[in-house]
Amino acid sequence: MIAAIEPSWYLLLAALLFGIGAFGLLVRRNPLVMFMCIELMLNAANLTFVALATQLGDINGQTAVFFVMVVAAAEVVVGLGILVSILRRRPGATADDLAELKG
Amino acid sequence: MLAADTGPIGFPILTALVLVPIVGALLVALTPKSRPEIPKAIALMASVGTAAMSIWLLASFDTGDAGFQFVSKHTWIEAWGISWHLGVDGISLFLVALTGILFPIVIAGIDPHHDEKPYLAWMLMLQAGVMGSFLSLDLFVFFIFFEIVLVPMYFLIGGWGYENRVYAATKFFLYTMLGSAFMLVGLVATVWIASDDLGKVTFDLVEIAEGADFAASTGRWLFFAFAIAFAVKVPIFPLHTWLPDAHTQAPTAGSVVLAGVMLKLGTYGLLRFGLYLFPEASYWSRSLWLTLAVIGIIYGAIAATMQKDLKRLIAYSSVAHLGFIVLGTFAFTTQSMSGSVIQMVNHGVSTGALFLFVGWIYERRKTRQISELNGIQKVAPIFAAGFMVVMLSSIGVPGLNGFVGEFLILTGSFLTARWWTVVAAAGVILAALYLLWAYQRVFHGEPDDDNKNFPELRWKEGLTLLPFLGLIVFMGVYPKPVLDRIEPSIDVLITHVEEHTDYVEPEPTIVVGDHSDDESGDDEHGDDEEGE
Amino acid sequence: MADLVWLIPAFPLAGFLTILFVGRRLGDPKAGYLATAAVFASFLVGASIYIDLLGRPEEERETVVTLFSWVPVGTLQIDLAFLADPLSILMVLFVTFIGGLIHLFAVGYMHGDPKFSKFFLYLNLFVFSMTLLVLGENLLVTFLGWEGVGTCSYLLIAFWHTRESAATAGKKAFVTNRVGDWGVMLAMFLSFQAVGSMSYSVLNESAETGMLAASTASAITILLLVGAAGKSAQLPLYIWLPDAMEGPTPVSALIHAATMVTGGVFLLTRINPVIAASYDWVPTTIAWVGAITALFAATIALAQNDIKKVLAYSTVSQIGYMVLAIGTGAYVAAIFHMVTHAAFKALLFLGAGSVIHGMHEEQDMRKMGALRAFMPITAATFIVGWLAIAGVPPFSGFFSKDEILLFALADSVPLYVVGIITAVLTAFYMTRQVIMVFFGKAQWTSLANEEEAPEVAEGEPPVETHDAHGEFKPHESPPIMWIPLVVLAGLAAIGGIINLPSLFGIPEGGTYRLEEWLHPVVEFGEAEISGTWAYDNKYLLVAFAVAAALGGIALGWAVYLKKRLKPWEPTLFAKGWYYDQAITWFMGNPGRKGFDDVADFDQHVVDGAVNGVALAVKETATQASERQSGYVRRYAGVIGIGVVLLLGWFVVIRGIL
Amino acid sequence: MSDATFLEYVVFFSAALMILGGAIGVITLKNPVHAALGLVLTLFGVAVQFVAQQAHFLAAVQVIVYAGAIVVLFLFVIMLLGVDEAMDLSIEPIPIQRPLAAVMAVGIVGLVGAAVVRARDALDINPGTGIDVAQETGNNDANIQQLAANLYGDHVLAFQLTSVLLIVAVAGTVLLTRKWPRSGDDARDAEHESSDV
Repeated sequence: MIAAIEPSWYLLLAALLFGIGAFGLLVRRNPLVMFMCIELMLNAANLTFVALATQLGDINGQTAVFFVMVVAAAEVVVGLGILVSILRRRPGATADDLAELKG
Repeated sequence: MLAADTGPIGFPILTALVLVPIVGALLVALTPKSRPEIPKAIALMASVGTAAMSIWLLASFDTGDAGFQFVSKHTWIEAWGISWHLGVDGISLFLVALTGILFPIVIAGIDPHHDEKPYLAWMLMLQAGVMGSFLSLDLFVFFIFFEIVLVPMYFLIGGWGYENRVYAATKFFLYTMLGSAFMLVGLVATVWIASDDLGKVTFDLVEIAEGADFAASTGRWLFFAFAIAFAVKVPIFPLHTWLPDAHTQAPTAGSVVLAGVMLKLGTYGLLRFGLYLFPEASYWSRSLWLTLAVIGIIYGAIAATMQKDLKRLIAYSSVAHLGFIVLGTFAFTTQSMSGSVIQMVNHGVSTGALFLFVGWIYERRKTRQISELNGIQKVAPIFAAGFMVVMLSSIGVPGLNGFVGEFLILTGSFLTARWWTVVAAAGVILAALYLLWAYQRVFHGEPDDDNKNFPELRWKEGLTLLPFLGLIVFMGVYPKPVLDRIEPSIDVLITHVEEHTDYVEPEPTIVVGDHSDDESGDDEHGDDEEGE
Repeated sequence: MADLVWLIPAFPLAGFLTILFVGRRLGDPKAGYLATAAVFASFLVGASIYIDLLGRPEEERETVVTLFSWVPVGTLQIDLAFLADPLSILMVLFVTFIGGLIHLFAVGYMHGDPKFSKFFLYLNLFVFSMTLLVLGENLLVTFLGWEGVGTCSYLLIAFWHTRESAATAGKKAFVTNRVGDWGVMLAMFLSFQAVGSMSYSVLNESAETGMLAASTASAITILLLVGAAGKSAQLPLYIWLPDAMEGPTPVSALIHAATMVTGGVFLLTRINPVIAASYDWVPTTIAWVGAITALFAATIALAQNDIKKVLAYSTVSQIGYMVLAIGTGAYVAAIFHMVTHAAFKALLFLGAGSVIHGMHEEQDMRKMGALRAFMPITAATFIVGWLAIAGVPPFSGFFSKDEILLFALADSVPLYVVGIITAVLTAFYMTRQVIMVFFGKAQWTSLANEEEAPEVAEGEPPVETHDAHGEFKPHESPPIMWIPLVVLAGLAAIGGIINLPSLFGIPEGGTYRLEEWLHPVVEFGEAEISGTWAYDNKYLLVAFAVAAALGGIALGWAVYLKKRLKPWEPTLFAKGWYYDQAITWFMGNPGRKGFDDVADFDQHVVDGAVNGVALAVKETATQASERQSGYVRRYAGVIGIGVVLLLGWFVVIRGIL
Repeated sequence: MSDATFLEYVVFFSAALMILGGAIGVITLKNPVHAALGLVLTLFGVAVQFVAQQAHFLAAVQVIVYAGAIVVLFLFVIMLLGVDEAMDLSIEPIPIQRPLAAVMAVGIVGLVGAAVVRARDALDINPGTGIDVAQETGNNDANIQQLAANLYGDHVLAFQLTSVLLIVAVAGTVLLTRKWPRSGDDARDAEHESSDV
């Protein structure tokens, strides 16, 4: 028998983690740190997946986590690539400096 | 009404009429830049082929048959009841033929001056769009073609037009799109509501028109959704202001096509998708349309009189002429509606030719301002004579084509819309005023230094003009073959309206030769009988 | 033979087409001869049809020749069909004969003009249209000719289009005629609505059998009267005709005197049963329109100094007589006067043309005088025309005018009074003209050396190969010009024989020939006057008419030749009662301003609304786009708030809780 | 379901502490290097939670890929670009951004938390096919085998596509970060640009 801890505890934990990540995304200006916040939010989602997979007894939840990780890896790779090329041109730029889409 | 698959011959000619220009356009677009002569050859082949097919269509059209002929029907999207349904009847026949004939002339006769390849591709695309709009008997297919037409025209005006072309092209596109938005909503709603009556979802025009019976209030809303789109396209006052800009800024070929066939999408649409689909609503709202039409006739003529730009003047004259067509359409008599249909063709021919002349004037003098032109008749008498004939046709001098349509429209309208007709007939006076005044200022008088070397009509131009002049004279002198083909379809349409409303087409009050009539007759004889 | 009636318009059409394609190659003067031959060929066809009809019993003198179905839609079936009946054949005869003579004259008159062949192109087209007008079997074919002659008139008035005034006059003629055409078109529509046809036979038959309601008949008549007022230059639409004198003189003679302007009278005669079926006030209106026009134009003619303007106003006045005759039911008299007027007015115009030609394009009568010695043939023929129009017996005008006055008196006394006053004025102003041009002192010698000669040397379009201009001297015109004059003078002199009244022992059988001939056509509408006071006292009326003519002549003689009396030429008359000026002013100022206002309204209000909407959208979009700060964190924040709201909706509102 | 043992609570709460502590570290530490270290802490905490729920394979991947590869990548980029200087967190250039963030964070946590708390009894336990657990099956690789069967069975196409995704991501990153010659022989460059864009 697994998971003696009630799944809702995990869900609450995931919600907190997600909230912190989202808050950080909004308040931090360093694009790298913003990326990390996104990772936090993804992990919150992963935590939820695993918790619910356990509760529902469905392995598909864990498979989804696997895919999330792959996508997260790809996203980090591309995102950091973009960051590198941006910061190479404008060293020290914060997210607020990249406002070319201003209307 | 629904014949078998392709019509009397095995060859799906209507599909070919649409596809040949499309294929031509694609081929033109695919030719390499290094061989500039190939696109022209392909474009000519495609358009001449289309012309040949449309003439063949004219020749083999069954004159007495009121229904759709050469029908081509293939299921396209079964779930939504959409089918590739093409057909031609007396109402669309001559518009199709005009579309077929006009394009090769324009392609061969008018030089775009730059970027010929995309120009030709857009022209062919435009032809396919117009052709498809006239032939479609499926609401969905019609809508697609109706919208496709905008794109090539937008690029033709924007790419090959004059100084204000971008403004004009944008205005044209947005204005027409706005109307089409209403139509799209109306179209979907129509199909949806009709599916209750029909028991299935279908976009087929004939099935909906014959099978569905809209409640009065519903039908009126739907009709107006359609009518707004067509009213913009026609254009009916007060939705006309895109037209002068578009005409003035369009390249010559664009103006010719715009006046020649594109504006007729609106009037044709009113007949085919307004009256046929929603007879009750169109009959109910006829006073509105008649009034707007008459305002358009007078207002367009007055506005034309005061224009300083020759091309703009002719554009406003189109507003007036199309007012006649709308008047005839909503007068609901055989004469007026046949007149409207024939007037669509006639206006296309004569106004198209007028735009040709303005284009040639611009090529020679690099101006369209009336004040900068004078005395041209002295230095270029043949040029002036050609303009004169076309102008007289536009004024509506009997014996030339413009008269036949106007006369039939007014005669027919007089039966059901007397006072509107009385005012509209005054538009004939104004037509003489603005065109003759413009002619006097441009052609009469002693040419000044700028105009005294005005070149005479060239051979190529003369050859381009020849078909127009031929049609102008032929249609004016012997319109019977045309009228014979139009009338059965119009009769069917009027019967359709009569079935769905309490309208009865008026008969002449007295039939001479039938002396069994009460001698005293009805003394009031109808002075107030048909009026509103 | 009557089946060949289509040949009548076919010849001028063939002439037109030939000149259209090879006219320039034919050149001067062959193109002119070709055109003339075409018109005379039509005359010959017309004459043989006339003989053919003459040989038939009266009720069979009507043949309809249908060429093809022209505009067939539903119940409206209009054929391109010709009606050969006494009226149309009579019209054809005088149109083609006088037209042919004028063509001949024009060959000489237009000699040397660079657009010689084009002139005859238009002339043949005109004759073609005119024959269509008179031969039409239905209103629409007539209207085809009606508009055709109008168009030719426009082209020919503006023939010397480099002259601003000529171009303007042409345009004015066309547009004014269009006002009349509006009436004709509405009449056609009404006819179709009432009887389902535009054919004269159907329309007239329905009127004769009484099936046509009086209200409809009245409306048709009044609308056609509007058309006739336009084409036949009656009040209030006469204004184009005086200006039309800008055209070459043969045009004035052919179109604006002899043929086209009588189209309205012809049309009203054609539908005489409809007029008869109208309310009583309708013919009265017609009569008064004619009478007032006749008097009005005659007063204006009193004070004109342009040789052609006098004749133009005289034409308006004389057509007024014809309309007056129509109104009083004197259709035969109207046609009779039309024929005689065609002869003598064409003669007068051609004479004037000859004078102008001889005077090197001088048209001002004050600069003429004593020309009879230099232009004897022109002078002699002109004098015949003068006597004819003045109504001196036995010249043709006397008989026709007398008939009209007789019917006028039978109808009402005021009409007769107006008619008689007009007759006096006519005799007076024609006398004035003849004296100013042919008698008195030569006014041109003094001018010749000072200013006139160099001006002529510059050359108006029809440049004649004159002698050197060092010495100014009027000269007689070449034979090709005076031969038509002589023929026309003969007609003007003896033209009355076609309809002699039964007066003074004129032999039985010779009287009222025209009336007999036209009887089947006008049978229904013709007024019956025998038994009226006027009829019984017709000798007295003849005396009055002769007295009026001679009185007018004597007065003119006294004033202008003997200088016993001071000429009375008020500016009001010279300016045409300021009627034309008023209209021109109105069109030029408030009218033009109104048109401008409409154009401005379109530009600023209608289009302004469209652009306003576009502008509003643009403004809104600009405002909205400023909300787009570009800060990705702000965007994320807004998304986050959206997420919270969505969650709130699911959790709180939808009540998962 | 048996009640949780004390040890399990210890594991859960200490891991939760790691997770939240690391997360707060990420968003509060000024130096990005420190923030990255906070992230590592969180990731390890999550890995622990995975282990606690018998998701051994995911826990391993979490440590290897996330804590290992991704965080290293972060650090690498920080070092590469030299952006490891501290940033002043007391200023906020965008007005009302922080209250907005606070509202959002509290809103999400509150609403999700409320939903979870209210719905804790509503969920069925184990309605699915069940998850193999090593202790029960006696097979130490039970989790991996079950996941593999699911991945290569039901989700094989998606699995294939992830490989495409990774290749595209790698190739795209290479293209993005490569330094293109700015000037020089234009013709060749232009051709280069056009063929690549």
